[in-house]
Amino acid sequence: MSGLGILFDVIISVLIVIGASFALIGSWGMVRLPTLMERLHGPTKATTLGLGGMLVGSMLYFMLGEGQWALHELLISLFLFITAPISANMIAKVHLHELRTQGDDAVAGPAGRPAAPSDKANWATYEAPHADSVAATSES
Amino acid sequence: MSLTAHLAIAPIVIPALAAPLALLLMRRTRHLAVSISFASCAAMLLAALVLLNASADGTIRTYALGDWPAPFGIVLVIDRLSSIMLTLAATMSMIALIHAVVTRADRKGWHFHPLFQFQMLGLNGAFLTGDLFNLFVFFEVLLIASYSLMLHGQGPARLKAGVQYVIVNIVGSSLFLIALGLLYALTGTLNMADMGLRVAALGPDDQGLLRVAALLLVSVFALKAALVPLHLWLPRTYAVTTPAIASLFAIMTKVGVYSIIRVVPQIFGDGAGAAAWAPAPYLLPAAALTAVVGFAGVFVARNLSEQAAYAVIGSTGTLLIAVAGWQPDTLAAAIYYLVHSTLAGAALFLVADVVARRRASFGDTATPGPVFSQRQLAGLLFMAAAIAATGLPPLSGFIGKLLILESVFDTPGWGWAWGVILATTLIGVIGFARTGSAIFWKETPPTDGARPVVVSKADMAAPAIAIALLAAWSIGAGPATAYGAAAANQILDAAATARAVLGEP
Amino acid sequence: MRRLIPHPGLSVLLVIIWLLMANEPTVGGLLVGIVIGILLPIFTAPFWPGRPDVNYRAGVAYLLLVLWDIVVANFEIAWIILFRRNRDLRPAWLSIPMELDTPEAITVLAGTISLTPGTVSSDVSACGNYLLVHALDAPDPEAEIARIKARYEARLKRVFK
Amino acid sequence: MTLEFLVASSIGVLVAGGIYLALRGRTFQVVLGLTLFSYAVNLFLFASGRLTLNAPPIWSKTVSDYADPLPQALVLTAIVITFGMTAFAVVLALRSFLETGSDQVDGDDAPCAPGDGPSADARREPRA
Amino acid sequence: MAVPLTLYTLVVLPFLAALLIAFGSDRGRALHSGLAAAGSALGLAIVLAVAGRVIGGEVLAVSAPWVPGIGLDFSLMIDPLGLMFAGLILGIGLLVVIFGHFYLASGEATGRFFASLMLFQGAMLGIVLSGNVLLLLVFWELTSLSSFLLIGFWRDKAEARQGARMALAVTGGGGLVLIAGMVLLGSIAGSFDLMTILQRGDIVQASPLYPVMLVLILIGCFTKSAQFPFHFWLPHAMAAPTPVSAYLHSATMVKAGVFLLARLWPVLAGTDLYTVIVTSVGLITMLLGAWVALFKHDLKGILAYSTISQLGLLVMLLGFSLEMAAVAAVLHILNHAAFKAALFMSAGIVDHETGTRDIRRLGGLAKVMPITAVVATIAAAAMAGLPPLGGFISKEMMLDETLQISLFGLPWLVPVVATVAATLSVAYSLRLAIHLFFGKPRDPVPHAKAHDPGIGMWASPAFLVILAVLLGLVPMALAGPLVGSVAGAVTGAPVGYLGLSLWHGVNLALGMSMAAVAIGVLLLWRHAGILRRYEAVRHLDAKEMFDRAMGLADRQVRKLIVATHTPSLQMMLFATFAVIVVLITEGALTGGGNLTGTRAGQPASAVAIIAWALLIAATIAVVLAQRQRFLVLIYISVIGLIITLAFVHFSAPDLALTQISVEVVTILLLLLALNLLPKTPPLLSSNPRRIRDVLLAIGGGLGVGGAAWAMLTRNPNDPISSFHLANSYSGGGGTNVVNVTLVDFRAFDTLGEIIVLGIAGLAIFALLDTTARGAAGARLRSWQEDMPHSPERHPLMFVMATRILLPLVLAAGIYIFLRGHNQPGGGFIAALVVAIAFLLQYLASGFDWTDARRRVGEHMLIASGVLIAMATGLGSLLFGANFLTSAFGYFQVPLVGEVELATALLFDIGVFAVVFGAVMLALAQLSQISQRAARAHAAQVEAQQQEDQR
Amino acid sequence: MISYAITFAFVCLSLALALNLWRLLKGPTAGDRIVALDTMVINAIAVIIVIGMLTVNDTYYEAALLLAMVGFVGTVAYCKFLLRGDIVE
Ligand code: NA
Ligand code: NA
Repeated sequence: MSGLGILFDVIISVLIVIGASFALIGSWGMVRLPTLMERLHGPTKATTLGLGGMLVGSMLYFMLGEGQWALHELLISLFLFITAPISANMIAKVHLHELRTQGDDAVAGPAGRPAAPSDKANWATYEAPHADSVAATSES
Repeated sequence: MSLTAHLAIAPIVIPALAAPLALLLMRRTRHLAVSISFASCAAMLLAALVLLNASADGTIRTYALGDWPAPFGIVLVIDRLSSIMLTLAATMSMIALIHAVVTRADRKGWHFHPLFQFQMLGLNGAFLTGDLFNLFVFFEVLLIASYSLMLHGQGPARLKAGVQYVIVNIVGSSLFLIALGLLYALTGTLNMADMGLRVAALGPDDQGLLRVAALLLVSVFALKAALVPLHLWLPRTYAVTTPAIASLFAIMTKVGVYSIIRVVPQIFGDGAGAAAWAPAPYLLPAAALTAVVGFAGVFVARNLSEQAAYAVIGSTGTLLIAVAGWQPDTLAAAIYYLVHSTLAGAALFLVADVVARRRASFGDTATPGPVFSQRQLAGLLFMAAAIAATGLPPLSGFIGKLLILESVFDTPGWGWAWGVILATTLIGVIGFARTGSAIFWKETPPTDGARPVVVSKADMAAPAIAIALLAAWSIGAGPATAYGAAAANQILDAAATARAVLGEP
Repeated sequence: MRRLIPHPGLSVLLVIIWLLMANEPTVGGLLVGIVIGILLPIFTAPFWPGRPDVNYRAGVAYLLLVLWDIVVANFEIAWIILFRRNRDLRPAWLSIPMELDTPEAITVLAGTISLTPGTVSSDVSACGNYLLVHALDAPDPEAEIARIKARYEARLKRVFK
Repeated sequence: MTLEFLVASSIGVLVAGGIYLALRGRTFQVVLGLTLFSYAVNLFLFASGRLTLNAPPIWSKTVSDYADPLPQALVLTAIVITFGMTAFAVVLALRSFLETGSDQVDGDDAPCAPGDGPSADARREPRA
Repeated sequence: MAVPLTLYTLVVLPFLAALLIAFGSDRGRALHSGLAAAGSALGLAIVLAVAGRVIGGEVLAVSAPWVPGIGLDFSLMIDPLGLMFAGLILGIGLLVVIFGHFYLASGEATGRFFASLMLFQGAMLGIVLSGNVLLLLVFWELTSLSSFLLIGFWRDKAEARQGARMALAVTGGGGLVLIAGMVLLGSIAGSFDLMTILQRGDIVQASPLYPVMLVLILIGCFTKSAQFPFHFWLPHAMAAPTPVSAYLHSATMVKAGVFLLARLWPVLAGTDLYTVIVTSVGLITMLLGAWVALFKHDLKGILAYSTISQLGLLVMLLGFSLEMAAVAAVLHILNHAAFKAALFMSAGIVDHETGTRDIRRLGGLAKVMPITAVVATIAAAAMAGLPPLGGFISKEMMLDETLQISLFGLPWLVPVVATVAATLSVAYSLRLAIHLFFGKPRDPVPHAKAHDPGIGMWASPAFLVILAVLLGLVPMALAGPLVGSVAGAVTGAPVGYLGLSLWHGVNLALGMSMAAVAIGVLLLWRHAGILRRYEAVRHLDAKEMFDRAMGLADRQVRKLIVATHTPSLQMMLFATFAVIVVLITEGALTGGGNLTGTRAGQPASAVAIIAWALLIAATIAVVLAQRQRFLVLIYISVIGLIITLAFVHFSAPDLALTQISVEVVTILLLLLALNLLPKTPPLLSSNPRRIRDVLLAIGGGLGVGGAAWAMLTRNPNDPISSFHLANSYSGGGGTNVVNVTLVDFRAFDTLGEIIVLGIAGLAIFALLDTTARGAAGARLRSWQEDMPHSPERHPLMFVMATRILLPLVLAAGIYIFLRGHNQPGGGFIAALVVAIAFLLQYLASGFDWTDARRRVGEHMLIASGVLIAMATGLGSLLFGANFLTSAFGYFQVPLVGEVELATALLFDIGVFAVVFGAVMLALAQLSQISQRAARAHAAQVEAQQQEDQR
Repeated sequence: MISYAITFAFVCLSLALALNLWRLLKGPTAGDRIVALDTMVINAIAVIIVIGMLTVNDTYYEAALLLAMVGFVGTVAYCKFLLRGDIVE
């Protein structure tokens, strides 16, 4: 194997190891952090650096190692980059919703309950978006 | 290849085109959709008759879909039995369709005509295919169409019964797949003829698994055929279904019976080792029990549609008593009686509707009500249908039962078979006499303010046709039984079928 | 031309995506990709009313910055998860006032915040002027708000003119 | 542990769970039971082609070993059909619940309650 | 007239008349009775025309095949026995028609009456003229059916309905037993042709099945001829109009059993078993009927029991298996037909004129209705067996024959009992005549308007009575040749000496006869006292017993049926699973072979084991959390995910794709449905039941899992798929063998599959389109959200993300579609991907917003999808190839290079359209009802708020 | 070397999946379970990618892509259900 080949091997292996490690760390965080909002930070690692690392590793693996054209892994990353924040946002909304509807039974976590941003409007989970605001997309 | 060679596919192509066309037209021009539906049924009947005639010479025709040879592709197999079933199905469709249109049942919900055509597609496909997995697919087609047709018109009773009907059949379909998986794992093929050959070559290590597969497969068919104790889904389902549909459903249980007749000799015949005639020891007792339970239901039923539903169970039991003999003459008897019992079941459901439509709030319950219009005629129709269903002369049920009695004579357990057939006939006669006399003879003074329901005689056409066909089936019993006997011989000669499907070895 | 290609950015993106998916750099693939890049935006236009104008150059720069931040932040948060005790954590809700006025821009900002580990965009206010962010460890919430506004919102204002 | 054991035991557990749930008294549980059951059935049908690693049935001049493609095609068909059936069953269960106010699947005590079926149809005014 | 025509005409005539009457049933009485009379008369004429030849020894026969397979031929034959019965059926039939014309009020349903009567006549004729025993059975059951109609003619009377049903149950049931007997007989004899059978008596009687067959046939005969213990139906059949009774109970229906005994004499008679059974049954019946007749008060009741008794006499005579007994029987058949029909008609006249049939209210009618009195009295005398009437001759012959018979080794038994019965019959016959017509009227009311009817009514009985007299005075001249030849036909050998005369000299029989008359008169004289004693004892009422048995059967059977047929899904599924578990166990245990095969196992990796653990854990979680429905869905997702991984692991990329996409759509469906279903329903089942279910579940799991294990550890058996692998590229034009299988090798399956999905879509639409109406509509309008909701409907970030995702996912869908033939993918998966793209819009921006922007209707998609797939399949027919034959080719396109075009791709477009349409239709419909529910709720809340403000 | 990395990745991902399962079963809130499922899907995608590398076969790539899509759809649908009951409105 050529020196370049070894270099590629090392790069690919490092990417895979980093990716796998971050996936594990993300899942570990999800287990050990105290409440939902903290745990929600875990998956971001799995999605971003974890899966990202492995996808790039895979890409290089196929392109450099096997000589195949393999860029489509990027698409998965692109897709996840678009969707992961939305998932997190929706889950956070679920948490906020629970905070309100379950009252004292709900575990607010160390960050407590979020205060209303201003006296004119509360968060959208608690108050329907104002009709004329940007928040009112697709409200019919 | 000439166009007639493609006729084999016609019973599938016709409804498969008619259904989407009716779907497209239904919303705008209803009458056109109805016409398409009728034209399709007529065309199916014509095609079936041509196939029936062509099969009369004893040749088994195959049709390789996609030109892929058996056993690698799917082939249709047209022999005497499948021709009979196709003709029967097309006939039933005509009767049911006439009744649905005449009684305007087709307007009581969405998509009647497309679903009806799809239902026919499923039936025809099941009767034609020579491939086990393809049989599963057509089972599903006919089932899903039947779910929707069964619910046509809706209402709480249908919905409640529908849930049960659907779920039981979903379970049945799952079991079908398990059996299929086992058989493919063991034989490596899906073509029934090929499977029969390969089953015969299996080693001793595989016999247990093979027997499991055989029993599983046949019990799936038994579920469709509503064989006790797998019949529990039927009474309520059929009793609450729109009668026009229920009349078509009379053939649905026969699909299960047909499949048993098709599959057992072809795959689990003499050469099948531990699976040879695997269902045989269970079939006769189960069939006898089915006949008893069915006619006991007829005996105690409190309304005509329920009675009809139980009669369907009972007749299936009687039919399977004959099938369980697995001899040329018992199968011949079964085939003749199969056609008869399908028509008779349909006639009962249709008559129940004729009565219900006239008796306003009394419906078809066996409680006396005020005199209703055309009671005499309705009573005659009922009597004829009941005579047919119980198997009294002069309609074909009598000949069918005679055939069965004679053919099972001297087979093991013939005494039981005879006893059950005759006793259930009597129970049925008493049951029908009771409901009939309560509805057509007894009367109560008309309730105040209730206007008599005025219905035209047109809705008697469909049951009358069914009864006329029963009479014809009786009069023409000579040629009919001859054709049935030839079909039975053909079915039992699995080797000949295998040669026809797979080519000479 | 404007009618044929209402959103050139989207069209280009689709062509790129098509080529990525096809995973083979062929002329045929490119042609099909162009057809799709033209047809799909037209077909889907009703589903995205009022698409904003985008400064693509600023957009690409922003993208690179975010990618870098993601990597860095990942390591920071990995450290926290692995070695910081729960009772030492300082999670906090940040209420970020926004000057962005298009839903697209707000979404990109919120997405950026979520993708960079340590912060999760949790909600938008009913008036659309505030973003609720949960920070995993923010001993000084005001500083964190300021950082986000400076590092991301300011740049985004340039991307979405 | 062999892969064969894992698959066979999974099928067994899914079947057991499916049967148990299907025997519960409410439509939703029953549908869940059917779902489990159909997972098992699909796996079973798939397993009829045996378990093959690293040999997807994508034909190539250079490859000679393939997983058995036929069960895969069959399972595909089965999945689709099961999906259609499940969807219908779910909707029907819901529709029945909306109509009757009950999602129980146990019946009443008469073989056929008066006022059911065609009789009830006859009573209803014909709809245009 | 040619023989075939003669015979066919004879049998067809009554049916034809019935048909004509039925068609003209809304016309007048005259037409109905006229047609019936014409039919009967014509038939009678034919019988008379051939009578000479037949009595002369010629057997006219004709046969046409009907169902050769079972030996059922349409054979008719007329021999002396048939001739006599045919003559009776038609002759008495004609008289009954005439009588009936006057008897029935013009307002009655005479059309129905005469049509049924002629139907019955035809059936009776069929019985006596059948030359094939199976054909005989056909007519036999037809008499049961038509008599059912006749007995129940006055259908608004409860006793008529009950009587009809009972008659049907007993005679029809007996007919069924007879079927068994006859089929056995035919099987033993090797033919169902009557003539053939009659010649094979030796073979039949030698058969081990002879006793069974005999008993079965006898039951058939006894039920029809009202022999003990099946006699009870006959008195209740008296609810029929009197003309019917006159017909059924004199010469026809009840004689059918006697006829059959006579008919089958050569095959059945002569054995000890036969003699014992038939003689004793006849004897008991004769005695019992006569005894009860003595105490009945209803005229028709008396006649009914007398009929039973007389039938017993006939049966007994036939049981003797003696030639002269046969002669006596034949003669008595004639006698009985004459006097009994006359008596019934007389009873009818009395009833008609006085309005009552209760003999206790009548008396001294001779003064007001002398003609009737004369007719009835002579007929009664004939029944009593008084000289010089025909009844005397046959009775004396009977008594004479009893002396020949020793039953149970007791030579005196039969003569003594027969004499007692004869005594009783003298008593009841005389009671009938004397109490009715002589003495003083007991009740003035029925007497008030009574007078003789017009000649139309009394002509028929009068004619019959004249016959009865002549049969006594000039028996040989009137009936000699007939009786001789009939008896010969019965026994199968010519009868030498007939001895039909009033005077046989002084012998024991004469003594017995005289004793009978003397004691009979004595009995009548002391009747009142005996009656009191008789009525003091509570008698078993057969009808009551029958009703009670029926009621009991009905209740018990119903209870059983109801208990086992509760529409319980759990019961249905339990039965199904139980059957399966039992069969799997049975198959595995009895089939032999090994559970584990010889195929080497493959070691599992750590990931595989972890994934397996995940699957097991999730499955258990589903079961344990079954009532927390939302949680369950999440666990289900885990299972789906693991199965996807399994498909990836086991080289099934297409399956993985399908599983993934189907999974998510299913979850969405379940979520949509769950919104309106109870979220955490209460517990339903009891502990024992759960244990039972757990055991069954474990059994099922072990069975199927074991089967899977057995399968997986075996080597494949040369699967046909090697052909598919070999031909996929060269013959199907694609490298993805799974896809080529789906769209080419097994495209027919796929066609069915998409149709299933299309139907599912349509079915769901049909199901849900009606939710706004009826009970469901009401329920939705009053629907209460069962969990608090966030006010925000369309989260900003989500909405914006889906706007960019739509074109991206669509592009992915197109890509997956196009490459399917060669790589994992295809129309189905593409359709689901595209559906997911739109679903995201629904999820984020809502139904209305999205629906307003979608253009193609789902119905259209489904329909055109099926049509496209069909058109693709049919296209190959144009090229002379079979349905669904594919074609593909590679084309060089400038710049692009080689491009493959395959018809399979066109087929896949059809697949795509149907799947997409069906999925969208289902989800859109389902989300719409939630919409309606939500809107209804909002409206409700608003209304509530307005109320609160007020 | 790459094969060691791949083995390492399998071990990590297996552990990660197990941890996901733990959170999924433990909850305590519905949100926790959704997060666990969402992460599980991500890890499953990673497993598929690694399997692809192990078998030198990118046939499974579409499965990974599709899984990413439907994982997202599932997550938002679950959330929408908890927030609004009606996931399509
Ligand atoms: Na973040
Ligand atoms: Na082809």
